[in-house]
Amino acid sequence: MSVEMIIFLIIAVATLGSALMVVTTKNLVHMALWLIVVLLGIAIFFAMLSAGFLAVAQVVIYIGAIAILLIFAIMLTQRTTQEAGSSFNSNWRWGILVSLILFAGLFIILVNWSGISTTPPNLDSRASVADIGVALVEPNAFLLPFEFASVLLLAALIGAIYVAWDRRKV
Amino acid sequence: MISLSWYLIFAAALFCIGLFGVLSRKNAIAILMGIELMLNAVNVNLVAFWRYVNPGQITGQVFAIIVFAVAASEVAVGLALFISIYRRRGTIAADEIDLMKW
Amino acid sequence: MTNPLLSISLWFSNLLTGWGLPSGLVAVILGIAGVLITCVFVLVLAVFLVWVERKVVARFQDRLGPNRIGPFGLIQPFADIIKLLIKEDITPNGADRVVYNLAPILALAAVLLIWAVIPFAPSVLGADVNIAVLYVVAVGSIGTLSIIMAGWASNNKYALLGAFRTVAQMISYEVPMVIALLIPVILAGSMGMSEIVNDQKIWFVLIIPVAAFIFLVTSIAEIGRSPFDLIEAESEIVAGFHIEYTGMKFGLFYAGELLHALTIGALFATLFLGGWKGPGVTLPYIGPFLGVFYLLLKSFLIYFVIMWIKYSLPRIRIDHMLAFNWKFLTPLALVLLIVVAILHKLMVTLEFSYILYIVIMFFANIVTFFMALNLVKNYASNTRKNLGKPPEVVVIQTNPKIDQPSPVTSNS
Amino acid sequence: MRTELLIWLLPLPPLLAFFIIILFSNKSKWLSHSIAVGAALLSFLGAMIVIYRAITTPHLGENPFTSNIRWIPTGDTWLTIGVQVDPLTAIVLFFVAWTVLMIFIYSVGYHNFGKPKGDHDQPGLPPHGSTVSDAHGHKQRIFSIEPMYSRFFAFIGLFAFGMYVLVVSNNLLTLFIGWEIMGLCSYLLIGFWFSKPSARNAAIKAFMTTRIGDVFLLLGIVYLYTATGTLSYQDIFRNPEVLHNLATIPSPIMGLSTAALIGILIFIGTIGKSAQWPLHVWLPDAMEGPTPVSAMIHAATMVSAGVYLVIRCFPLLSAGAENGGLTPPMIFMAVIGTITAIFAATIAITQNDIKRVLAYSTISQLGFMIAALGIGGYVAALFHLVTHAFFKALLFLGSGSVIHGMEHGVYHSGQHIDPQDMYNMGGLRKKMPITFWTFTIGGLALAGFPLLTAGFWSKDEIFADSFAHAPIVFIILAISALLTAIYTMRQISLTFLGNPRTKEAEHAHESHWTMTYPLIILAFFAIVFGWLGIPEDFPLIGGLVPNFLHDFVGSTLLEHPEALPFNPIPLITSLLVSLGGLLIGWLIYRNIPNGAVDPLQKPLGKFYTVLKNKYYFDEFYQWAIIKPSIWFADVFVSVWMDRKVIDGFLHWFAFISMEIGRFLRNFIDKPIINGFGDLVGEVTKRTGFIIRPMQTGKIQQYMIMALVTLAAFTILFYYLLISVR
Repeated sequence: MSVEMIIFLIIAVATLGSALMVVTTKNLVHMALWLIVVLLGIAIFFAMLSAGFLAVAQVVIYIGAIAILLIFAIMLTQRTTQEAGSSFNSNWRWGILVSLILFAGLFIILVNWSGISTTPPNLDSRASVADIGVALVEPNAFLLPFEFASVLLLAALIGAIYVAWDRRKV
Repeated sequence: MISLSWYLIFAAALFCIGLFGVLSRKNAIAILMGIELMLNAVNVNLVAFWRYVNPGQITGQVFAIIVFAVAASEVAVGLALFISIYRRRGTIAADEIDLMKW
Repeated sequence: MTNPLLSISLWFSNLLTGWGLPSGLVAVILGIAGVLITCVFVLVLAVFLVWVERKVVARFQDRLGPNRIGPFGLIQPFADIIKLLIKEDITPNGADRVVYNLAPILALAAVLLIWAVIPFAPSVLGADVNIAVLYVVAVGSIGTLSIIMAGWASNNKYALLGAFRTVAQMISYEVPMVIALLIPVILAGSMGMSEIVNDQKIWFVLIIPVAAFIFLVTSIAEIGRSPFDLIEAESEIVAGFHIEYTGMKFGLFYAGELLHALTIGALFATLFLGGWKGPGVTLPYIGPFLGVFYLLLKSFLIYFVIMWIKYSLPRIRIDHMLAFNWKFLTPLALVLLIVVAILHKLMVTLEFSYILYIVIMFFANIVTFFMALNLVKNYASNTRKNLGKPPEVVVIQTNPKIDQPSPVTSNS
Repeated sequence: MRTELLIWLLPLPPLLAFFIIILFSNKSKWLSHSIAVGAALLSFLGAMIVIYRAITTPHLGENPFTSNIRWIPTGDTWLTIGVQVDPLTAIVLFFVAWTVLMIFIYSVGYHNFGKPKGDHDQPGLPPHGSTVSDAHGHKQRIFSIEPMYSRFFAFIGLFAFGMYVLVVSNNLLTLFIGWEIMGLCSYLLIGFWFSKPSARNAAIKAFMTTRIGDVFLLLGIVYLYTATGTLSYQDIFRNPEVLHNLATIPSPIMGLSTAALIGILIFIGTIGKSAQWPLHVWLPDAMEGPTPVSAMIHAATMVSAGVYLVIRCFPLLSAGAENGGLTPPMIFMAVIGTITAIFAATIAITQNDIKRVLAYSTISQLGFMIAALGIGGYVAALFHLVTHAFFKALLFLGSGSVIHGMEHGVYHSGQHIDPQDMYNMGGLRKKMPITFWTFTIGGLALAGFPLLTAGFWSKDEIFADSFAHAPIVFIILAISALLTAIYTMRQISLTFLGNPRTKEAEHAHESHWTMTYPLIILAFFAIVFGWLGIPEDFPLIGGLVPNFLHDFVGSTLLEHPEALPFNPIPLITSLLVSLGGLLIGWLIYRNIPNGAVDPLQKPLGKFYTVLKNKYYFDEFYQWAIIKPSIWFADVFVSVWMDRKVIDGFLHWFAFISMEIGRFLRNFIDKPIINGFGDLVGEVTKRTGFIIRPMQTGKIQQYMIMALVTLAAFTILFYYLLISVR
């Protein structure tokens, strides 16, 4: 078990644990914070997969923006912080069953899958960030998805504002 | 060395946890967080495949970036919706938002 | 070995391997050691900063500042720290205990994380990551997170409101800061700090002054100091998000804030003032130390400027601040980014000489800045001109034959 | 203009006249009659030009003017129709053109053009005169114009078109078309005064009897077409091997060769058309029509069309005859011809009506021609056909002008007597001199007054041929010739000689010039035309004029008919017969007082009444054919067939379908189909009701349901795949 594996396991367990916490805690803010921990875990995973730019992007985008947005939303909609009853709806058992089945299915498939034990080929020079930049804007590579993403973001931006705009006191 | 399956299994686990969250949480924002978890699991998968299967091309990474964009816009719009529902209905418990029932 | 630090670390690692530890473990320990050293170095600086802060503020306010304890009051910071340590550590009831205690730690951690990237000397730096600039921005966002946690956890309406206002300010100022950071990246061609520093044959501040100005302004706002310091605007919301924090937790926040100011200075130095560049840096033995000295010198210079701005400018209202950001800074940054990018691309492909390149770039910056100023001046004069007049009411001329009384236009 | 094109154009003017009058100009009487007469004149001139060219071209027989066009595509070949002028057509065309023109002109006068409208004339009835008051106010009844004046000219125009088409055509099909058009026109013209019931019945009778003949003719034509594959004269009548194999191939009816059977069938057509013995009943009744019609149709053109057809088909009829022998159709023709001749002559003697006498004389003269052709007298038959056409048209038009005169008298006297009855006439020679002289010329020609009249020469030819080939025929024909002479003299003396028996006869008045000039022209031809056919070796005047007709017409046949050696006996008999008959006629009927009984009645006694009633043929047909067919139609067909069988079947059929319908409705439609429909409706409603609660509105439940099913399916497929592999 090399150092790397140990680190991997530690972080994996940490992230999964916090993911479980995300799903089970009653208090929403704690949920958000646990989510942030999961996101950090995943950023570390990206770093381990030597996708540096993605790791940092993950931090900036998820933790920097989305997590904070979530927290904002939680605070805005928390008139009755401690709602009565459990934080799970009536058919949570079905939820467990389905997710377990899904996980079991995926696990089986992954275990039987031939390409399971591929070792990571060595990575070439550090210029991956520039490649991403070039790939995003090169016409025959990913210009179109990039443009679509920008349009999508714009639409989401305007849509969110419009939907959440409080009509009463314009 | 860490093999690809580890990452995939981790991502699968994360995905299922997210799924459970989505399926069984009462609060809408909790559902949204569940979805975030699932999206991140997908991202991990993508980057893992990129790293292990085909590091030469950066399609995996670009795809992950696109998933970032989608996730971000999804959260933004979702939360906007929840806020406006909250303003009108006074609650964002998924069960109570069931106007579409027969 | 030209670099003493390297030789020390080599000696140390051989020592450890000698003890039979596996090489991986050795690398880890070395890493941790490196981290500890930088943190200690930076925290010491922080303490020194407290002293500097109080002396300079005094000088600005035409008074002496602490000079009782130790020569020129040097021991004063330690006195403060000891005071904070002794103070009772109160946790408000109903506060979210975990989040409450975690917030200050995160605040300080965010600031320390930035130092991992700042290059002290040609080869001496925390982690030569090729996406350092973006890393800085990411870490900035963690700072925001800590503030929210603090605000929320202290179960205090004022804290929560303060947290919201600071978060709003920090997030909105993050946008122009990122764009301003991109400009030196374009010039240097890479996001790695070391490339940026090496590329600065002429300090970037001379080539792209406006970018430097924008970065300075936004980072001051990011810290929450000087004109933008409504975080602990006593007159409005008592002490902002860290109302309920007492004792060392408050100390952490306070130290975090001071250190953040210095970090901004260091960043500014590395990005725009050529970092550790200075005469004699390449000398074999004393080179690295000279590098560190130059870096500190420049960062303290910027720190002085920040304090200078802090204690001379009055506070800005929250909506003016946001308006200033979204309506002036962000568009200016974007325009500048585009101009610089186009010019850079043009001049590089057409192989202009370096001097000509600098002159044109400088001149372009100045022109864009003054045009922006001009625009703002016109806008301001317009608003001032018809500030007094009531709004224009639109007249709807109904059918004259049906002789209803048509509404008379309100203005004369 | 090329002759062929001109021939094509001959029938056209009368047709155009017919359409123009019918469609446009039937309002103005003057315009319609001028169009009709003009059209007749045009055709007449065209015909004369064609005839002149035909006569002047040598060997017309071998290569007549012919022009064909392709009409009906029969598989890959075409049925061609066309026009042809050979010597036979030329001669027939000659007399047709003349008689048609004369009749057109005559009918202008006959229908009292220029006279005022009748007081109370309605269309469909002959005009009854109109009262006019002259300068000093006293009333006078004069002729009134025919109300349906322009209609008459339209019909005779169509009739002329039919005749020209028949004459000019070069194949049996267009001949048949012309034949049918004339049949139609005879029906229209006989029944011209359609309000008179007798005219209506006569028209129907004429049409039906000719129709019977036409059916057989059509059968013959069709049989000929199937046998030879073509209908044109050139291919059949002038091509020996076609005639030969027609003659040799036996026909379904044993004993007769194909040619013989076709010949007989075609001849039956002629019997119908030319009113030969069994089918002659329609011609006397056809006198109901106006006189120009009787003249045109029943003297000159229509009846002669039948004879022309038989003459045209003579090569077919005589196919297979061993030089001089008689083939079965020829024998059949001879027999029918002679019977008709003697039979009609006997009836003619007892008739009182001036037009009926002429009608029966036409029948007998046609009998002469058929008999002549029957015994092989090809040229004689044609010769008599042409001469008879002229003097019979003359006689009819003369009788028309006599009747016209008598009507004048009737208007004058005011009483109603029959203007057509000879016993009311008498002594008209002083009142109507032109009519008298022309009528007597015609009569003498009919009787065959020697040397002078055309009738003599043609009858002499027939006597010569019949004497040479079949003496028995010769004897009967002689007797009928004697009778002919007697009744013509009777007619002349009753109408013209002696003194007027009635007041109307005294006031008779000569007819208008439009009626008398045609009489004069026809009289001229009745005399002159005879001189064209004088046989060479006739004593004294034989060589003077070349026997043009014999040479010219003879050339149409393949083998030229040889000229008979002169034989005195037929000549003498013809002289005796004609002069004797005339003398007897004159002696008997010299001066018959008014109201006298026919002198022949007493000597003939009962036989006289038989002759008077036309051998009771009409009654016989009425009893034998018409009554049973009516009975058959009324009783059998309508009662049994129609009501019982067909209606029965239909009722039964309706009943059955009603039952089936009811069964289907009650046992299949209602229970099953409707039931099924309702079932489907019900099932969907119920399932809908069951499934509805599934839609809880809670989104997470939807997701779970979806994922559960997904999981189930994936597992299922996974194990299926495994089991399959």
